[in-house]
Amino acid sequence: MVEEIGTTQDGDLIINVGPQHPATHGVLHLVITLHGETIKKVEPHLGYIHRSIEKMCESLTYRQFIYVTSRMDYLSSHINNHGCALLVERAMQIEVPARAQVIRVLMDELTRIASHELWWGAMAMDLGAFTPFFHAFREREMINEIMEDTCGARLTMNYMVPGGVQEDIHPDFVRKVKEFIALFKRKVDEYDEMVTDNIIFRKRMENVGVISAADAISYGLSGPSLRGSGVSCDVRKYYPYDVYNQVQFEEIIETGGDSLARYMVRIREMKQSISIIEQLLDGIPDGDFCAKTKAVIKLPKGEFYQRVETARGELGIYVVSEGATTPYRIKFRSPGFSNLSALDHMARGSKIGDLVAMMGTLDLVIPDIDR
Amino acid sequence: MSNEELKAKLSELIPTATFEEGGEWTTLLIEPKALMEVMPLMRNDVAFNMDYLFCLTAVDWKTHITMVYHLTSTTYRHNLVIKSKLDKSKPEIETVCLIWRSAEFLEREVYELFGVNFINHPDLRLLILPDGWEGKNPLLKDFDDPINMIKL
Amino acid sequence: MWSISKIASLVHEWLSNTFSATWVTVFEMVIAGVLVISLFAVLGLILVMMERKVSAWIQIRLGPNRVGPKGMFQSAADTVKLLVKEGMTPNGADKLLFNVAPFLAIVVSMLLMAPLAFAKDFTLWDINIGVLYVSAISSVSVISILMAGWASNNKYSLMGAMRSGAQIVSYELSAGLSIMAIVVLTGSLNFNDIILSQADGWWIFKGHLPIWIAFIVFLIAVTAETNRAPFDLAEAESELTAGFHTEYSGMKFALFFLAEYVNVFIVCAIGATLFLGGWMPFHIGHWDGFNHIMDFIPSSLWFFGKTFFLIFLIMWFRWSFPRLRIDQLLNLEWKYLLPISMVNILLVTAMAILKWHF
Amino acid sequence: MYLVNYIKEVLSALRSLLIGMRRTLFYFTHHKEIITEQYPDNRATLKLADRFKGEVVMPHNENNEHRCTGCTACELACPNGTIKVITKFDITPEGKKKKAIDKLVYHLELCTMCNLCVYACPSDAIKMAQTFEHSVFDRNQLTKVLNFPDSKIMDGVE
Repeated sequence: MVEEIGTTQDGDLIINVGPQHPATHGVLHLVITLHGETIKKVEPHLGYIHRSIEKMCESLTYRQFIYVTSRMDYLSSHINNHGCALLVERAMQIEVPARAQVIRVLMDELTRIASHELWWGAMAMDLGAFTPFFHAFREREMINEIMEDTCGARLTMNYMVPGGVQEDIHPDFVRKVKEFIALFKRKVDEYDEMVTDNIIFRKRMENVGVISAADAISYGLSGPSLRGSGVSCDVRKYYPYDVYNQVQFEEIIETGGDSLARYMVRIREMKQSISIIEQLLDGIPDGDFCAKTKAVIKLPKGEFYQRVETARGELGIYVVSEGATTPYRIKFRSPGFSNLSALDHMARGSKIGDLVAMMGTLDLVIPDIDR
Repeated sequence: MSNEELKAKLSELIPTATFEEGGEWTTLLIEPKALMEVMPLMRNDVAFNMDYLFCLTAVDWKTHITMVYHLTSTTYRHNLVIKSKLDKSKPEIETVCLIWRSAEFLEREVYELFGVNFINHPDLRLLILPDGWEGKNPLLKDFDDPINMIKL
Repeated sequence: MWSISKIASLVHEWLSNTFSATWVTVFEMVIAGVLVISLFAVLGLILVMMERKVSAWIQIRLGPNRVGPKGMFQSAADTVKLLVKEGMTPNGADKLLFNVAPFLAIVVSMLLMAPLAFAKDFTLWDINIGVLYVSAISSVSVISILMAGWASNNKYSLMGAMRSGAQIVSYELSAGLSIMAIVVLTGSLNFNDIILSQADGWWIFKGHLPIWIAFIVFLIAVTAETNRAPFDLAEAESELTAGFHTEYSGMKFALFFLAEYVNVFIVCAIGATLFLGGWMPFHIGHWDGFNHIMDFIPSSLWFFGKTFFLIFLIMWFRWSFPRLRIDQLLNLEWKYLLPISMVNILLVTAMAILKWHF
Repeated sequence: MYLVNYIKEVLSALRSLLIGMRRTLFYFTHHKEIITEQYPDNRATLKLADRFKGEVVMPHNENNEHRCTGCTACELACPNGTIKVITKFDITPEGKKKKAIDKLVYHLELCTMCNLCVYACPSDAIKMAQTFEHSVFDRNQLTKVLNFPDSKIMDGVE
């Protein structure tokens, strides 16, 4: 809507934030109406990185379509892959070996930490503090190296396959994860010193982007964004998959509904993920890392829905199968898409600097929104 | 409520209700015209309290388009799927975005990818496709991408 | 021993012996001008390099290490790059104002350099109202930012300029009041008098708590006045891409960049002069022996040492803190800094009258 | 009371800022914490993970033999059409016709390193190499033939 850019009759400014903008971390395009410094309206324009993954998947087999999902929410690619693998396994009634289940959950939680780590650094950078970004990358790099050892990739893993995982974990895996946990526990307090307790940061986050529980549910928020409004919604608790029902962890809920609450949820979630990893790490059962599956997977006719908890919220995979080797229709309910839709509601009436804090705490990943 | 309880309660409230079997959740089939009778009921009835619309999409069945609504309740944690068949030549249905705000974006997405017209939608514009997009809606089955690299 | 003032008087002597009085003045002005400009260039290079190294070490990086030994010539290479870049003027911009703005910024910082005492008996222009002159001229810099923002025909630039206007005008107050604290104690607006009054100890040590408060308020206020993080709302890259210099490129951008760093140097030099004794070596009361040893260190080293320490402090702020929001920025000034410095100036005045300071 | 709160607020704010500054000063003075890797300089010592997925290669032994039977499992497994198997018929010494590969064409520019071809290969003929510096000046150089010229299938691989 480039023609509309300009000034409204009330003297309000209409400006583009994005698709090339330092705060959008990607190609998000927001058209915002400003009255001075105050935001009157936020209008997202999407599609700059739309690859129509749903259409692509219609011509890919059930083994092949998993790799595309790594490219949706690239920060939680393991979890996306996991969801797809779970869907195929449930539809085909494949029994997954215990070892594979544990490995998958370990990978999921490592991914979650890595994703929150990046989010923390990028959000602090949006608020003007550059240093945390580099400090966050130090820890994230360790996770990336662990991933690289086992999966051979750092971002788009394609490690989970229907029936288990592609390869067994690397012999160094347990040792490296333990090293990481030891380092992370020391460094996570520094995060509080540098960012969380900082008075400027607190003032930037408190009472910014407040969304009530009812509104958050109505807007379809999920994951840490919804839990920041005090709604319990963890898929790992309510619809546990793999070994999530065998580990003890707390679902983090904050009741503030503002940016600080969402921030605290993610920071505390990292610590919960560490506890999940610690519980599983020493008792990885022996056995196969992948079940025997047929070379050609044909899903039975019907509809399947699988949800998983990614770092950003609830990812839903809806598959309509006609009994062929490829899905007839596939729909990814991406958490970012719904989270973004609440941005306008949150941002109205706040300052332009607050928009950055809101976008940061909603943790928008643009390929996840566009798919 | 379990699936059976849901089904019983639903057929009690909506005498004309038909159900689709085979899915993991209760699947209710309704006429597009009846949408505005059923949806507010689902949202507001204390027994259902389906306050969370977590997925809204459409499926192109070549002869018709099916709208699929996935509902859940954050209090009872029961899930319900509501389906409605639309005419392929003129797909039209009432919007639900006044009941669940998340539907606003999801319906805009369905509008551009399937060409379904949502009546009374406050802001039915292209969201993903570029402005001035002409041609078929991309997720329809007869849409042919001239440069599809991965089609073997 | 060689000192800057000695060299200056030697040059003056030679010129007076060779030329007539009028030509001496002309030559001396030209030499001073060339020196200021070259100091500018050198300061720009050093400060940019310093900022990059400080930020790198804080951010567990190495920083520039490719051009020259330990990357020392990186900023020189950047300057060459900026010089050969095309300087574009956007369509619809007010061409005159757009092109004049960066030069105004640089001229203002050059003017500010005049009354500074770089070493013992070495001042470009020793005027008796130096402090007043500095506070008056430094507020002109906001005009160049407003010009740049308005003339760019870009909404981001305009918003950045407006923010910057509100910010600099507000923070001028508390910066002025904290400078006043020293003026009250010394009773002079001349920089050299202020430095000489610290011969038996710097004001920061002599002045008890009120001067500490004034010093902290001064640091915060000048950080805001020079548009440095955490008060860099005029450029706030995550909100306004680059604020008032969004549309600038090439050398015109470089001039803004240079002016920012030189401004930082100047405010730190003023801070060092007022609170840390300028070129005055570290003296303790009447310990004449100790004071004499300290005098062996050249006065220019003392001056630059103190100034660079303050510059490091300001860089340290930048790489530690998030940015404030515009309303919080103004709240901080009007609800905290201004009342505090007003009460503080009362305390200082009482202290000066009752002679409580050392 | 208001004044006391005011002063407390200012002091606690200053304290939080000083704590943050202490942390950054720690890193400013502790250069051992620096984690920068100077990439092109450390090429000699750079060690990539042994499973790193850089590109698909076909290992040959010293007799110029590979293990590929030309079954096209990799071609079918590939989601992007990266691999094309061109087969021919060899005449075995007994006079029988035998299917073998003529060329295994690999388009590196299309490859997403998803490992599905290696996973699908029944005879372990292809694997992932740890190279990662793939930039070339001509895009055509990215289309590679994986089997060496005049290479043969290893004995005993069916």
